[in-house]
Amino acid sequence: MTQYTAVTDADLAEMLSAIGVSSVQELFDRQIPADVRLGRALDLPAGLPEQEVYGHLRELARKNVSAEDEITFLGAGMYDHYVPAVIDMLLGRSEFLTPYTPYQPEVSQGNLQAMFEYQTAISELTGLPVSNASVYEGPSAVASAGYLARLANGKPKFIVSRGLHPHSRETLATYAHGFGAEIVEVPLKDGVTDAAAWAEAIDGETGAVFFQQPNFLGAVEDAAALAAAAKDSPAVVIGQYDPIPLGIIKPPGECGVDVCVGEGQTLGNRLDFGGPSFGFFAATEAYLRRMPGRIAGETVDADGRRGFVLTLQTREQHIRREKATSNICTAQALNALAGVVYLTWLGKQGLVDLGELLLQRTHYAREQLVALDGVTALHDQPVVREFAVSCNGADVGAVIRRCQDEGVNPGYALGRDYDEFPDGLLVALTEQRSKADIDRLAEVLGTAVAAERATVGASA
Amino acid sequence: MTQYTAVTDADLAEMLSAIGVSSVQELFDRQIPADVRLGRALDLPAGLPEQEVYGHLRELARKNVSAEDEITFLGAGMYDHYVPAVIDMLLGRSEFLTPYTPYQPEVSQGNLQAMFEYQTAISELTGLPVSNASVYEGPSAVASAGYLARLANGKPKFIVSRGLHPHSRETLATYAHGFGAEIVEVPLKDGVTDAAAWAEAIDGETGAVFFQQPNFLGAVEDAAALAAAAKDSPAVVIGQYDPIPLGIIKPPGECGVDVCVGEGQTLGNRLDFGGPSFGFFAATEAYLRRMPGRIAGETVDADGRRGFVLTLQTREQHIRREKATSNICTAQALNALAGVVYLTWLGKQGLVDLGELLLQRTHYAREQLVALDGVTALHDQPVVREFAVSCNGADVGAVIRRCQDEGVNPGYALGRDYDEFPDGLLVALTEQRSKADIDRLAEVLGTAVAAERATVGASA
Amino acid sequence: MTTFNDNKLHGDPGIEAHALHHEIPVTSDGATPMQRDRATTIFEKGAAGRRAFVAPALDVPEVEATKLLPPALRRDAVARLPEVSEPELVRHYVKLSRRNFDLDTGFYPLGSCTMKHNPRLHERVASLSGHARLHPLQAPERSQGALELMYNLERALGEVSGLPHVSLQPSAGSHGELAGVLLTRAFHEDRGQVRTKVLTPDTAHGTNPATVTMAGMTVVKVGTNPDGGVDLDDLRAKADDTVACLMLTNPNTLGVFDPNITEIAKIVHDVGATLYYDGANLNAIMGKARPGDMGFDIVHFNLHKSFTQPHGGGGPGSGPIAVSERMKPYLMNPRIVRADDGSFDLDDHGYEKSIGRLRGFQGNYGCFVRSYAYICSLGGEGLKDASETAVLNANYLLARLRRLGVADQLPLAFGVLCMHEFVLSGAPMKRDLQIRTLDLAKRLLDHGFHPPTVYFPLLVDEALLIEPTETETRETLDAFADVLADILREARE
Amino acid sequence: MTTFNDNKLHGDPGIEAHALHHEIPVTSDGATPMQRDRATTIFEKGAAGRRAFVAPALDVPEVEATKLLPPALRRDAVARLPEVSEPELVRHYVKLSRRNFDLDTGFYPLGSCTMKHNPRLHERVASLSGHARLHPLQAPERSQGALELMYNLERALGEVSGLPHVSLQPSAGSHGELAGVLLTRAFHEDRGQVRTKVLTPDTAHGTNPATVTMAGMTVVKVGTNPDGGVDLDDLRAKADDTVACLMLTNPNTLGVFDPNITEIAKIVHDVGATLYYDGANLNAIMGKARPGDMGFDIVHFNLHKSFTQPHGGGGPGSGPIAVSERMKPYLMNPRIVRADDGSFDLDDHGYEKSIGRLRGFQGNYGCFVRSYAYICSLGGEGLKDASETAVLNANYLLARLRRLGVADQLPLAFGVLCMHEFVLSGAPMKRDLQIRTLDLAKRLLDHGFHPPTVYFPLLVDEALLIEPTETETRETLDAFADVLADILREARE
Ligand SMILES: Cc1ncc(COP(=O)(O)O)c(C=O)c1O
Ligand SMILES: Cc1ncc(COP(=O)(O)O)c(C=O)c1O
Repeated sequence: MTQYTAVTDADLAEMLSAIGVSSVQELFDRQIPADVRLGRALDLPAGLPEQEVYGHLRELARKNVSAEDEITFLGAGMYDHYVPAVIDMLLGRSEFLTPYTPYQPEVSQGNLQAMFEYQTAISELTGLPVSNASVYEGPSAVASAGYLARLANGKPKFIVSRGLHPHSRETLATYAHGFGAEIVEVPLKDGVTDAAAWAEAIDGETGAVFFQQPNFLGAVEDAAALAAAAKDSPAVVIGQYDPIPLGIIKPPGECGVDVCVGEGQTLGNRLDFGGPSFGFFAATEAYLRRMPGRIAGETVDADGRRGFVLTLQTREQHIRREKATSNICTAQALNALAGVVYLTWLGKQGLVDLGELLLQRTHYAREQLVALDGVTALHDQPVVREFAVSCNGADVGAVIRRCQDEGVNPGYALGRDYDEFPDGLLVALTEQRSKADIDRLAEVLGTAVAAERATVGASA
Repeated sequence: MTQYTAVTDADLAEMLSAIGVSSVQELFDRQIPADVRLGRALDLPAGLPEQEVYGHLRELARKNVSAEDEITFLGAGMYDHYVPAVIDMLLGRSEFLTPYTPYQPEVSQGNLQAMFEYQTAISELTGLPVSNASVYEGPSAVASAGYLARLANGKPKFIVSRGLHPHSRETLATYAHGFGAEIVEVPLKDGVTDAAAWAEAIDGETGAVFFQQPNFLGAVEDAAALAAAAKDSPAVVIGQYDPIPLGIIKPPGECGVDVCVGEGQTLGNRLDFGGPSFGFFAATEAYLRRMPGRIAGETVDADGRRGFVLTLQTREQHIRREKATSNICTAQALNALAGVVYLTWLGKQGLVDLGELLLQRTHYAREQLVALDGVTALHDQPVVREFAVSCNGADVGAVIRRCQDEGVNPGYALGRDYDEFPDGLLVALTEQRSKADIDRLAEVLGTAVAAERATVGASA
Repeated sequence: MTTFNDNKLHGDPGIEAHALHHEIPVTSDGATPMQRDRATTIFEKGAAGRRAFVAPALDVPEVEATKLLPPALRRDAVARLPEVSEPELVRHYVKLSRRNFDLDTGFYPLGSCTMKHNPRLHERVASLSGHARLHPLQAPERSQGALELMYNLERALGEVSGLPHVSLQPSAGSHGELAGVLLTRAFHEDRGQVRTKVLTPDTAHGTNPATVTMAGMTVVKVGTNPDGGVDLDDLRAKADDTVACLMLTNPNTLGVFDPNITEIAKIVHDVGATLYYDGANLNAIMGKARPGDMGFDIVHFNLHKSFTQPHGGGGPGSGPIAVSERMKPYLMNPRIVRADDGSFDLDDHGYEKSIGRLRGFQGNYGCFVRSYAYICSLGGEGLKDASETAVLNANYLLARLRRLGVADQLPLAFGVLCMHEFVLSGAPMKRDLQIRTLDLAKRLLDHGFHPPTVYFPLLVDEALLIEPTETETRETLDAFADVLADILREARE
Repeated sequence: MTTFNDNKLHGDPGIEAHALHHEIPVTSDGATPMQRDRATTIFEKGAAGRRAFVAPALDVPEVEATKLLPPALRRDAVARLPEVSEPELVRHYVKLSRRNFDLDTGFYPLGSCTMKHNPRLHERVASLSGHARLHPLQAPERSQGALELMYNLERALGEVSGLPHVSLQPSAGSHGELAGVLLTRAFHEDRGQVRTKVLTPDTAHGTNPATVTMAGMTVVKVGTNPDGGVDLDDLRAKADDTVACLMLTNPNTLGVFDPNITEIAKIVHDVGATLYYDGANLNAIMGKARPGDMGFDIVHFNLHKSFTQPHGGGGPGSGPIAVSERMKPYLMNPRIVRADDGSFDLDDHGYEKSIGRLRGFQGNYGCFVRSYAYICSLGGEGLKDASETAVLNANYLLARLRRLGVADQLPLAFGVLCMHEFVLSGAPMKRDLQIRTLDLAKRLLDHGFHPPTVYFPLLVDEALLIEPTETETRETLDAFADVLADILREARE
């Protein structure tokens, strides 16, 4: 018996006798052949009291430098937004935390209504009429959108902007290798998708086109133009969007995007070293019956009362099995709940205010950094929450380390994913990074770049 | 309108017109005379967004060295016991966190039953048949017990062991000066209450006698003997107990104690720099109608169903006003809930196991410390979770500082309250202080004492 | 009202054939199996040997236990605490919790209790280990953040009350009252006077008279005039140099702000007595008027009311006091002091003629953290908005009740307007409709509302004391008014 | 049973005249005012201008916004998000939450879902800022704790499964399945083979066939023998060198452990195919038997089942996979590596022939923290105790149902004993009593129990798949059995 089980010696005796076996081992012996039974104890450390598990996990936590411990401008797909306290409270409630997927609508109206509200919020955000109740996270949402396109039009070629998150491109490639689609990458030009190359790449065999808004370099793409270029092809236009700037950026639904997916972490979810968060998945009406995952719908019950249920389940694996639109089962309900609570917390005006604030601060930060010796803009496109600079040949990894030693994480080394930007640095803003923080970044980065150039100079 | 209020401009217009005034200010102007209206804005900083309030409070938290940041042996009334995670969850539930005192039993059965269970647990712990639902905290519980004695027998003299917590003695003095009782202190001898002086001090005018178990020096008193000495006097025998060792120490109910009170922090409550925690208050049947505060009782309702209600309310201020047994109204319901959850979590055997573990570790720690050069035992009485040593003339404050600089808080400087022990150090154990921690304490303390003695030697 | 987004997806065919809203049926004898379990205590659950706790291993050399603690001092019979697994524990208390009405589920207009929204930010910041695991005897050099917080809170409370010297020590309102009366005693004693009478209006909360007795003084009641204020003639008649203090709540428990407050203060001060402000109703006047400016010497705050501590089902609370210059020397020690270098310290002898301590350590610090966070969030303007909205909401609800005719059976007991709360008298309702305030209260529960405070204040027959607070919406006030009207209509039919 | 402490204090006289247990009455039309509010969405609440969010002040020099973002790229119509105050927000979602059935309130024997207790310690440790606010792209030198945790978890999962190479990346069971099938594809491709058939038993969970299709392969169904295991003849007939893989759940969704597993493995391996273990039912065998020892090449774990992630109403989950030596080169990158000096790193090219990434970053780390804490709490012995107790509880419940005669209408579909769950067939009940499994499910709700999984697995008519888990008490199992018996009796009468 452990702290989580309850079979006392007295219970055990009665239970075994009711079953008619003489020991628990007999239950296993009679069902599992001897040659596959584990004849030894598991080679794992002994169990620990709660306080010691806490102590151990706290020590591990202390070996990490979190966004609580440094001034961080690291983004590149996940962002250190403030998660309001109401979210912790609501997600911590047993009633939201512990139920399974709402298979019994009578005792799951809370979850079902929350899903429905979440879908409504995503529709509002994206300007697309249908949304599912969540998929795993951003990059796999992109890949799932690819699968949707594959099912919808069967065309074998996917055109992918190099501005799409590297993880999305990689994940899409992994999935596409399975279901069978070939990927053609379109390069960037002046920080955005090369419009000419993009248009040229799209043809009658194109099943889907993929871009990101803002793109990985932080630049705002001309989404409407990118979508328009695919208009005369069979391609499904798929955009991966950051939801935060959608308070000020033209929504995908108004740009001709067919499927909008994205990483939901920024909507009230913690960084958590990368997950769990959620992926959102919205589309035009045309793709409703191709959507992956759960969808909650509104209905009226036998008593004439309004209620919510899982709907269009004939798309799903538990009904359609090999003919399902996706294999997804467990998704990210709790994280999506955080998403709708966060959007409610921000509210209609708050999302706009947040977008405008980030726009101003991002501009200010870019101005401060490019004013530094040895730092130049990597592109001049409009940026709303993240931007890229070049460190003029300095070793960016070393620059970052120097900054971190001063308590400032200046961002992401673009060279990790883009050979063409070996000295690129991607700098992200959130509402948690104040002007004072930006000024401190400028100071620390300036010193670090100077020091690195001196080193390089000295060793050259 | 703030984030916590909801009166939009449209609401305001409709509300004012419904009331029939032209502005909110008019509501004040018509009710508050001009000469006492505040004609200016409050001189307070402007309000802040949630993230900034969080940031500010986190910065303040960082300026403190908590039990999470050092290995602490500080006790002296509050102890760094592990608070299990279930407590955070349960106390964080809106249903426990936000209601008022359960005036409407139909919609407060949760609280009322929890109070009843808490009382039962305290009765079990103390071996006394009645318990109330909590008072503020330890020292004021002692003072309230004094008031009970005053009401019960009207005798003017209180005999107080010097082993009683200094804060309890001070608080009792403050209260007693109000309701009228004189305090006579009985000194300690060999670490425990001087039995002869105690017996001698008690007479026919003694309204109450007070001792602490274990006493402030960590020594286990002969409670039965102390109580017996008061048997032939009118005095109410009052003991302040630490509940944690009650798994192994003879309970007050078996020692002739009439009223047992104590600090409940150790039962599942955080340190919180001293509060909120709760005071427990248990007594023999004889004092039931003199008890302060709420008491929950079991009953059967009109439908024949079991239920719980506040009972014996005719003791209380809201019914009896100036004739009440106490003025207490808001008490510490949530903290007492933590108490009963903690005791349930420990369970019947757990309380004993914990007591025995602390007994062993305390003994080990005492052995290690008195083996150090320049450290001797301050007394040789049995100790169960805390003990006192002398640092042979060293400046204890300086010794403590030296230890803290090494990340170990060795305990409490007894000289702050006891002139007779200027070099005394009070060292407390909890289940969170392992053998390794104790060994580290011995190492650090040995070095610190040696260094201090060298300093003193050098400057002498 | 936001236009509703029409992302309406409909259920799979067939699913609507069921009822989608499950209610545990109320059986004729009111006891389904699930309900039967509910009043079973944790002591009646579990089984011998179950446990949620895993004790740390004994890591020191074991010594025979009776050598360390002799049998004579040992417990014989084990305390019969529950024996349950962690899952049993969790389920028991989660289920218990669901039998409470709470503020996050519904309107809770309990008069005099200020059931305002409890922001969860406060729980978050109070849980930071730098606050939550800080030992109260940690050296001041190593608890600078806590001392700074307390210092800042003291100053803010001083500013809101207009009384500059603050002690945060008292654990609740009643504890603050005790501090105040003992301070008054010390004040008079210091002047060589023994004054033992304390005047309290008949509208006073029960803690006021109870405190007076507990502090060894005597209660003398003062009457209420037809407007709901202090009866000045009665006050003048009773105010003499044997009087130590007048304890007043303003606005009082009728929701009436006493317009004669300046005169009252003069009468009291003229006989050398102190004026005590019961701050339970401070939520009506933050940023609008200050007890210090009205002539009060001492005020207690209920941080768990005006400054939104969660009530916890009956605590914890926190009842700091603020006092005028002349009361300052008697304040409770220790005192928080700020040195010229900006560092903070606790001075055990900070107030020369201190009445002493009222409890252990420095007070309910966890409560200070929360209320301080509240003040930081709202600032001076926000606190004023809180009081303004509290008063607006109360008056609007009153106006709605009048409009709906509820006031015919449940008239306002005093005055025309009100401050942050108001008292209705249920006497006409009892007479005309044969229903009592208590019946009304129970019926409100059926509608999902917590009843107001009933049968208090005592001087109003069948009283109903309603305090909506500032954090409720107009829609909620409308719904509550409608339900009151419905219940009366139901009773009439 | 603990003797009940008799500290019984009785209520004040008179109070018992009331009912002490308030239930919102269920009106004839099933809609009290409180209930009416319940299906109102947050979009229909609030009012224009209300807000819970306070934006930080603009602290940088303001530049005309259209200069920074040209109008052509700008949004015109504002997204119609809710407009509510924080108190409205809190009340809305707290009330919504109370419309869910949850594990902390009642028995939740949903078969195949392993609804075991979720320790709150896990939420506590996952919330530590060093875990919760750690950016996934933080430099490895500055995220050593996270990498160590993941490394340790990989090793523990490797030990439990008997398959040493682990990738934590997949986000749920179905994602792990996809990884596994893509791994299989890579394995065969690496050997120059194109194999596209995947065998799945008809008892398989829907995710298995759906995954196969998604990975561009074809499902071939394998039958079930009368004992509930794989039909060996059918398997032999279908196993040839066009087969890529057999996906198996063992014990399967009937709660039956396939005794022919060694033979099955041999058949599959003999044709050069891989053997995939759907780990959803791992809770039956932890510390008792290991997929690796049975000959499986790939296993996915559902951390949200066996390793007690809270299910969150449908996620998050986490579906790590463990594989044998021969599948290792194809695992997803990045790989966590431990250097000789004990430090950890993420190697983007750690597996030479990697199938690539399946998602962003390193997986659902927050889930890893929780499951790792679980493993630390229980250790090897505790995990074994979990499986033993899960199997004991299931068999005990089955025995109780037999004893109470429930099995007459609801017989066990296969076998005599069961592993951690069992399937009853409702066919006799439907025939004899004219009630269907769905009716039974609904009636269980009235008794405060969540229904078992119904209508799955598909091959059992009117199936009822019951998984009590190890964290339930015998008393709960007894009560559940009694209620099932009562419902059948009710139907008979
Ligand atoms: C007017 C008034 N005074 C004093 C008090 C006592 O405050 P506390 O409950 O904090 O002791 C209350 C609380 O109910 C009150 O309403
Ligand atoms: C047997 C079986 N396999 C696979 C899965 C899919 O797991 P997940 O929901 O984590 O994708 C489930 C979950 O329901 C299951 O029961």
